[in-house]
Amino acid sequence: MYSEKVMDHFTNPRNVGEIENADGVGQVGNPKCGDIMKMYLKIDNDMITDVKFKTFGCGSAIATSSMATEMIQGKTVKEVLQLTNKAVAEALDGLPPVKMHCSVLAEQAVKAAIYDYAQKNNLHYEDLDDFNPNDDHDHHDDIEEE
Amino acid sequence: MKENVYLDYSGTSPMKKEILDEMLPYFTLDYGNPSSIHAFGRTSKKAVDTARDRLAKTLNAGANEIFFTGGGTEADNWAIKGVAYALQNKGKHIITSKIEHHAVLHACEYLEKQGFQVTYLDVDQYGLINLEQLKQSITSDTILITIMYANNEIGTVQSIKEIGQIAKERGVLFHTDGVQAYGNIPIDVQDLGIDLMSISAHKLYGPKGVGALYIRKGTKIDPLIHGGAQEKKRRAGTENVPGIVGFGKAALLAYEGLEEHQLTMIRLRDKMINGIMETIPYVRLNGHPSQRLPGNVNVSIEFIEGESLLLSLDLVGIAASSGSACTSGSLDPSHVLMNIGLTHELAHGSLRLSLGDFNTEEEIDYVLEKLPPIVTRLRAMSPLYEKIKGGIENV
Amino acid sequence: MKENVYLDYSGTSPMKKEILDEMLPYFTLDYGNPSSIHAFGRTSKKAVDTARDRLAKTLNAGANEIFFTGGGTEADNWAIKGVAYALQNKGKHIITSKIEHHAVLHACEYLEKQGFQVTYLDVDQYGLINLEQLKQSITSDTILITIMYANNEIGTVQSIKEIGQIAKERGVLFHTDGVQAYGNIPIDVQDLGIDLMSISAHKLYGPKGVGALYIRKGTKIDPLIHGGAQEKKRRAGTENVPGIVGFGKAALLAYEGLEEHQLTMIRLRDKMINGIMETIPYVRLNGHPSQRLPGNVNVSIEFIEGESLLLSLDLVGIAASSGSACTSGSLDPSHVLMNIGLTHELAHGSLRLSLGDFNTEEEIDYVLEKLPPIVTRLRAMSPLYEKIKGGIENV
Ligand SMILES: Cc1ncc(COP(=O)(O)O)c(C=O)c1O
Ligand SMILES: Cc1ncc(COP(=O)(O)O)c(C=O)c1O
Ligand code: FES
Ligand code: FES
Repeated sequence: MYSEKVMDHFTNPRNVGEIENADGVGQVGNPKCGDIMKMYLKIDNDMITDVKFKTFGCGSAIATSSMATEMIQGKTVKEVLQLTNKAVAEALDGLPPVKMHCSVLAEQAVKAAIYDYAQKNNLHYEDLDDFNPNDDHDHHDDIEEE
Repeated sequence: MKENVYLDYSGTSPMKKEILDEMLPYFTLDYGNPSSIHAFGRTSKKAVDTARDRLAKTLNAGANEIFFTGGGTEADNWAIKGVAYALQNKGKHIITSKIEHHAVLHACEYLEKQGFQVTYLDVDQYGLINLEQLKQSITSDTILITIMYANNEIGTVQSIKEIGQIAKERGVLFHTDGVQAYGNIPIDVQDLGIDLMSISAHKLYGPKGVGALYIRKGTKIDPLIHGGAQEKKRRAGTENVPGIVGFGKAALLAYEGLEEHQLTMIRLRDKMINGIMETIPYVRLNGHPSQRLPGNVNVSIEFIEGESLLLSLDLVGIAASSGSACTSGSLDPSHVLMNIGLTHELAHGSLRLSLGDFNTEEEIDYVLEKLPPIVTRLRAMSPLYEKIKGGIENV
Repeated sequence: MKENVYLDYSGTSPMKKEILDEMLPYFTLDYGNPSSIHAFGRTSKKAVDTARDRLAKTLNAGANEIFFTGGGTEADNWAIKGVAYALQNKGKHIITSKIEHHAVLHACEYLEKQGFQVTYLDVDQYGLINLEQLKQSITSDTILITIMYANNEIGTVQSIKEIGQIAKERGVLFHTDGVQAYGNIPIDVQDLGIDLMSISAHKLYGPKGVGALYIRKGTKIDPLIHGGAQEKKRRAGTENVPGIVGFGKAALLAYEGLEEHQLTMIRLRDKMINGIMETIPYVRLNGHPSQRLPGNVNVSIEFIEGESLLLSLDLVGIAASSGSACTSGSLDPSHVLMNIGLTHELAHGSLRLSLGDFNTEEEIDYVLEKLPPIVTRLRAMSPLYEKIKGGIENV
């Protein structure tokens, strides 16, 4: 069902935990399956210097959170905002079609954490103009039929 | 080394060797079509008849009241749609419960689209229907009550005899989905007032793809599958002879050994339940404490999610199941768990360990050793647990 | 000593050992439910997927267009009722032929009771439908054409490609009952324009109780059996994993060896037909002389009755079949034989010898040795023969 990479990130998730006095914290819930992901960011000079997550969700949700934290570590906020759920899924050698929506959680959690950071520091990122952390992140298109 | 502890007997069971052995000749040697009049055909016909007799005996039914199908799902569909269409001129109302298997629920929903009315009875926190609500739901238009015997997820066993009595008093047919009950509980269709009952071989160490519908003599029912004259023209299609032979043997073994089976299951089940309750905090038992299937354990482990739990158990060789949305393909958590009043999160964190004849004390011990650290690890990752404990405990 | 010459392959076939061997592990070792996410479940799922791929390849179809069922009869019922209910708002007219298998005919008759209209096309003396009549029967209300690929009694193979073309031109779905054709004829659903096709494993040395429906991508069809999410939510019920595995292997073997199979069948078949024609007077061949199944022999032996003939053959170890009423459970002789224009008496005297991969030249010789004296003996008893011959010949 899951690729070896998914199972690896599920059994040995990277960056689990929380950051005290994080610069940005984002929590999103998946309205489709009721799962929850929380992302903590330490941001220095517009750069992600530390990241931790907590996830209540399936194997795919845990693996995508873990992979997402690895992918954003050391990147600039602008770069991180380009991260898509598809890129995370690809980095995991793919997800079963019914599990693509789980990867949306990871993308949204990262964005929510940066949104929080921007709010606290009065910053503006164009890539977040359409982002509402309280949206139900319902990405119908991400579930491939058949 | 990876253990292999199978705890998903309610999902399906391994076949017992004696059962397979009884089937084997019918694949390559006695392969005739029971409808053929030559010797090959007669041998097959006899084998099917023997199986039919065996099933009938276990239910206190007549052999002419047993009809073989391609599984429990087909039997459920047949019972419900077959009675609905046969009696549509008498009435178009059906009563069922909210915690039925999807085979029943989706058949009912389909009938709603075709102009039938369906009442879905509530259940209490244990999964039991309310007999008063049942009585009040019956109208002059009601043609069928279909309430499952024992629930596949939480193991709750309904008060079947009382339901049978109500149905009889009001002149309404009573079908029960007995797929989980059959082989685990003594069932007397006369005593219980059951008019139709679905059963399936692969839940009692028989083969997959074979089921049966008990139909009380004189019951009006349309076929679901039309065609040849098999099964007294009620269910067409070349008989799955080896499968039916296996089902017959499975029925025989299950009811010969029923008492011992029940005692062993209850002992192992209670050991598992008590062990989990004692070693893991924030756990609740789902289903009825006593009116439940002998081999059913269903617990909600708070703050963690079922699929992660199953994957983790799988990695240490334990095969289990869950009512979490994440395992279901559908994205909604189990309708059974939601209808007994669990929150989304509790339904997500449910774990079903269903026991069977090959399980041992040692296997229960193994689970009780492996489960707690897995729960601790997953809770450490959970943002929900964090809130409760106010921090991460070291793992 | 009694020989065992099985000549009822169209009724059902013995399983080949390689096929059974491939199934065996899935009974007692790899017994998981394909819907389960643990290792047992994944192993089963993979096995089912492999079988699906194998079937798809033989038909030039996509794996996502193959749906497993509990047999050919279920597949026929599903195709016809499923399309009828899904498209009932578009139209309520179905076209079929008078010589379909009962699985198709009785499904159609049932739909007539539910308010659908069905046209039953005539066939000519060989069992072929008239393509002009088909065209003229299509109205704006027509939603489905269901014409069998090859007839199970007389072996006649319809002009499927032409039917597919007509259906396509007129925007009507085309289902074909391919139960007898599959495994005996090359079938390319793309080339032939088939939208739905029923097949069954036990006709090609696979297990009984497993079939499949090919459904062209995008085709609207309601489920016949509702319930769990199996088969992409189109056909519910725990998959018959060993059966499906066996079907996959059977498909693979049949199409790997198709050319040789056909050549051998045709050689044996023609030897049988010619042998009978040469040694027994008053015999006619039923079905099309060339457009027929490679293994099908169907003759009417005048002045005798099928059941007596079958019983006599059975006593010398030959297993055959007949379209006689006396063998059918109903009291009417074969609707197929009546519809190609046979008299009651000729239909009664029909003998089907259907050949398969285990038959040998010697077995054909054995039949050709045993059949004539049996026919002579039965004719000697027949008042019909008496009239013709003006007396009884000594046997
Ligand atoms: C209560 C109940 N009903 C019906 C079914 C369906 O039976 P089958 O798997 O034979 O289709 C099952 C098992 O899957 C079940 O547990
Ligand atoms: C042409 C035809 N259609 C349908 C069927 C039914 O298939 P099954 O026996 O798998 O139900 C048969 C064989 O019995 C057949 O010959
Ligand atoms: S997060 Fe629930 S299905 Fe993946
Ligand atoms: S004479 Fe007996 S059934 Fe035909």
